[in-house]
Amino acid sequence: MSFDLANKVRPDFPILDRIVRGGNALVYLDSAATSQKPNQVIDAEAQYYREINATIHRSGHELGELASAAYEEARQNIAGFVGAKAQNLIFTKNATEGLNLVAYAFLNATLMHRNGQTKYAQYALNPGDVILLTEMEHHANMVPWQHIAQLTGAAIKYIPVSDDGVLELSEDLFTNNCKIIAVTHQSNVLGTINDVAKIAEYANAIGAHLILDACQSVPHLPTNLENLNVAAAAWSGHKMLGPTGVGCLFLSDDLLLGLPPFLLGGNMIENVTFEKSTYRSDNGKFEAGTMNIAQVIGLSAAATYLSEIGLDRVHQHEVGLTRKALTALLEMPGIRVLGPSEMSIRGGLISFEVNGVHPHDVSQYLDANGIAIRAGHHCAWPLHRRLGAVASSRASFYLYNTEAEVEQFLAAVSEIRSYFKVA
Amino acid sequence: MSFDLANKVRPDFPILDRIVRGGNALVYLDSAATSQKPNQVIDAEAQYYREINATIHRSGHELGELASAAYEEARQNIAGFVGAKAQNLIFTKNATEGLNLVAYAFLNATLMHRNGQTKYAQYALNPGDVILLTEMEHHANMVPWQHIAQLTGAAIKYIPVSDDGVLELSEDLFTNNCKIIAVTHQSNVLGTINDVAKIAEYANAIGAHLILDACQSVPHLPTNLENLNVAAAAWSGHKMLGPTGVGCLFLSDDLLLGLPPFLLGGNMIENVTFEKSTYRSDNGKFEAGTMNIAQVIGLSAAATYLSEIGLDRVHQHEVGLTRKALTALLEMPGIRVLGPSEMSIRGGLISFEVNGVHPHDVSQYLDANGIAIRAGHHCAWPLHRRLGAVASSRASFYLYNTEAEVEQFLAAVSEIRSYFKVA
Amino acid sequence: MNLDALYQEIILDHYKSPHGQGLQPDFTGEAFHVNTSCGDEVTVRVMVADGTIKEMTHDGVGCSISRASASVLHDLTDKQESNKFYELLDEFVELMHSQGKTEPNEDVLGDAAAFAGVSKYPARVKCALLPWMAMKDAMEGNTDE
Amino acid sequence: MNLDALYQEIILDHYKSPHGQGLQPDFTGEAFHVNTSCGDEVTVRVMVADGTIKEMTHDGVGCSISRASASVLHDLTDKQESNKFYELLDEFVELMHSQGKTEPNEDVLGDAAAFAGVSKYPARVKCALLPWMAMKDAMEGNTDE
Ligand SMILES: Cc1ncc(COP(=O)(O)O)c(C=O)c1O
Ligand SMILES: Cc1ncc(COP(=O)(O)O)c(C=O)c1O
Repeated sequence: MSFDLANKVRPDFPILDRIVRGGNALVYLDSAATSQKPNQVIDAEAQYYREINATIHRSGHELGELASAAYEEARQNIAGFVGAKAQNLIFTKNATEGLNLVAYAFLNATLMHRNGQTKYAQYALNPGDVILLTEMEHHANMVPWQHIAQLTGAAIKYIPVSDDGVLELSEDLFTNNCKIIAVTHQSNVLGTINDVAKIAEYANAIGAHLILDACQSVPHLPTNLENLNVAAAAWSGHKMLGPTGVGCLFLSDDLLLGLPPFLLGGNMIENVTFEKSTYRSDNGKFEAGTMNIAQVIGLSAAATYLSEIGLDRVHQHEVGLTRKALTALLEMPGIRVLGPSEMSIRGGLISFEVNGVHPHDVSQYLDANGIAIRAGHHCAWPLHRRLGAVASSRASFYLYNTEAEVEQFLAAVSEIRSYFKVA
Repeated sequence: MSFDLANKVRPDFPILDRIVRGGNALVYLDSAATSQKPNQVIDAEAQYYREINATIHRSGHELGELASAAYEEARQNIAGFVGAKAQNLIFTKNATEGLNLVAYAFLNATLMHRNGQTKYAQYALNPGDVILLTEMEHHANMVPWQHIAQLTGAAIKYIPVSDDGVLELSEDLFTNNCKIIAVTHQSNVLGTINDVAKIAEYANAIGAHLILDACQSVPHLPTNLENLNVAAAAWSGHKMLGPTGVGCLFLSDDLLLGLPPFLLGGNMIENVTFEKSTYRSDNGKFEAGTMNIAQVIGLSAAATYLSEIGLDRVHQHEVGLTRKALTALLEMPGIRVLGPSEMSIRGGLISFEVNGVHPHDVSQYLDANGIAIRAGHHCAWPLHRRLGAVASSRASFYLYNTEAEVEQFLAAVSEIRSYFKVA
Repeated sequence: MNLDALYQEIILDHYKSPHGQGLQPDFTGEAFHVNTSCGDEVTVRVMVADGTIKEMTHDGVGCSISRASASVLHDLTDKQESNKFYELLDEFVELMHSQGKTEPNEDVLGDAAAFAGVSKYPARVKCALLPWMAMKDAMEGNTDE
Repeated sequence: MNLDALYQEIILDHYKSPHGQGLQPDFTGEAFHVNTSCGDEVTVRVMVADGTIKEMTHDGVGCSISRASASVLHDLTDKQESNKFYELLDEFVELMHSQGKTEPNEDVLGDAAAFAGVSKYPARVKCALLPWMAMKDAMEGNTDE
């Protein structure tokens, strides 16, 4: 196993040279929360502001034309990155907005249908309908559905998670009254990569809309959304080397054309009178107001950066690091690893408990050694309860992490219990 | 009248040195659409990515602490800039999201109230209730209200605009069934600065929630939101020298504490179980998911930049330029200026029609001279119909514009009718 | 001025004195199109019979490019075979997407060749195409073929 | 290691063997607090009579800082006058917001002085304050004064 990739890319990431607490060199193992940014991305944004900044789609001057073209080229590029058509890609501020957009568009469809707009019948939710989630969802893919279930009278059901962190899929769960199925591609706590192809098969058999939370997959795994056969997929730019403040939402033609809009205002309209408004029918329907233009352009630079390396190589690199860490943690006394012990169904992150030491104390101890991990419930509180964990500590890896960093991490973890006098 | 300010600040704005179409130096007169960015703002964002990028509020490592502190300091700073408390300030992606947030929170309150949650009674909209807008609203402050009116059964009414572009305010319009009043502080088409103090007085007398669209005021006029006595105010960062992808929403304590949330997901929750979730009660209730951290920090740099100059000086500078342009346009044959001819109730923008020449042709002609203005209905289509204008051309000014630029603009406008052979 | 490549004399002449403007009451197909990014509007009516466009008329509001385009389109298609419209449409759409890199085929396009300069201005391409797209829909709405 | 300033022996000892843990059934005031950013939870019960805290007990889950803080708080307030709690609270809150710049007053704060190092870690200040804020609410919920 060779870990050349990290050494090759590290010079592009200025923050990785930083000295942090206690004079230690930064070991950044929190990329599942947010990734660091290469110069290529930082510079793309700055260059946009220095050279072509203007509003898009509506200005009749040269800067406006350049900015519009750059924005739409970014859309093309990012769509290509995930195997989708540009016309099916919508920009949001983060994955959370994308998932809310879908949920609220279904709520709007329901309310407009109840108001007599029969064209939305297909998307209306009613008592007796089911929204099927999994027990491993992030709050972003759980709370919006709970909200619209409460307001429409639909019920929420869950695909259970086994003790070792795998979905207990069974066709029985996919009953005909399931209207929406919302599932994460890769768990941000367990690392489990779910069998989306299988879920899509079950979903399609009953005509349910499959909504994918792709936050932890698009940045780390080669992803082809058209092949995955999902109705929608949401992810965030900041987890894939891109800027903060930008997310992506893929909508299949069905939802893109069929759902009513969510945010309302400039750009998304077709006609506005004092009495009523009509809306565009293309992806612009879901992009209201002045968009996050610089961030979209920065994200496109991130997609190009990742494409040039190749997502398969990124994934391989992460698998190598994760396998090393996982093997060591599974053997370390007083450590409980959450999620599967099988690397073949896992991505590049590991959540664990240190017996007798609270996760915040774990992360504080590592921080004192310059190692940045995350402690808490990682926005998946119900999953932690399900697994009988108060919270957990999570180390997550990306293309810029080195084998030496994993070793430093493991050495520090092995000291924790004695520092806190529980071993 | 001295125009020193522009010469002093121009070196901070790299794009202003740009050569555009036909080898002309850029004359940027489209700041009402989006402003240009000083190096201070561009660098603040880049520095954030290079030095402290991390997720906020939830990471137990040093970068997370630094990023959280920088984000909350930015909130303090921006709140101070508009005379508000940090706890009343919420970050959004743009003003459009902020206005939608308020509208959807009222919709949620209505639906939750109808579902038996009596604590939302105060915010529920019902048939017979009125949402009062003005005829000069931007689509962003009109279409969301039309939407929730349609779904709740409330009615929309309008404060009329006179032929010379002034609100025809009369206390009769403020009937007791008005629940929400949504008004722009300064029209982005007419330039009219509305008498918000008077409107707030009428609104408070009937206990209606006054929502202010502050997009064209906060960047250009000294603004103290607490003194203005509004229930909410929304504006965008990109129009006040800040990055794209960030907006602000001020919510009074009443709405902040009383309204249910809008976007749902990480950070805004108090507790989540598989069955139901409860929400935070502070401003975090309205900030779901990973925020636009770098953009908030960039916006704070913009607020600092503007504060150091002083908004009164910025406003004076704009008034000087606008008066010069207005005086000349009012005397130019074949030109119709929209909005008041009185500078005392006007901000730094002028929309106009050139007799016989469509606004797109006007802006194209100016663009060929390097002058960037905007043509269209400026997201205020109903207002244009009201004024009998198909669309209009708009020149808008900011602190970096010079008297010489206004002269170039006027010279070019005076040639248009003969170029298109209508004079 | 570089602008003259966009606003050719022919275009400005059509703008000033448009041909075929004013909708005729008899028609076999009609379509209304609007450019949402700027609000330009056009309605096109066609009367088609025996594979021939007996009459093409239009009305609308918009910039010189979109109005002149409708006028030129009238000249090119009024009293012509339906097929000719589709041939011209392909040729014109291609020209509009050429970003100024294609020489227009003046023999086929006639006055429409004057729009070649528009293709360098991405924001204006939609203006030039607006009446063409409306006419395409009007032709398809026609049930008389 | 710099960490020792945060995790003083006293804190780790209280964490390992907390005092006052386990809620007593009789109480005049109770409050449950949770730190939403990390999920730490604490319940504090107080039995107040005649201006005296007859009994203070607590329970919860959380990190060493929040658990030790509850234990220290028990030692400082159990069987003490109610006023003493409020004096200590002011002193402790001030210390926590000092960003490591204030020397703790050991005579007043006792074992709570060991938390001085926490004030340099903004993310942990909330942990240390959690039981104090819960106790404040528990005291106010008390109707027996
Ligand atoms: C008066 C007014 N309101 C609302 C908006 C919408 O702002 P944004 O597009 O940044 O959301 C604008 C600017 O476009 C505006 O000028
Ligand atoms: C699986 C998963 N879903 C959703 C989210 C929410 O993403 P964001 O906070 O960028 O909206 C995250 C990250 O926080 C995640 O890991």
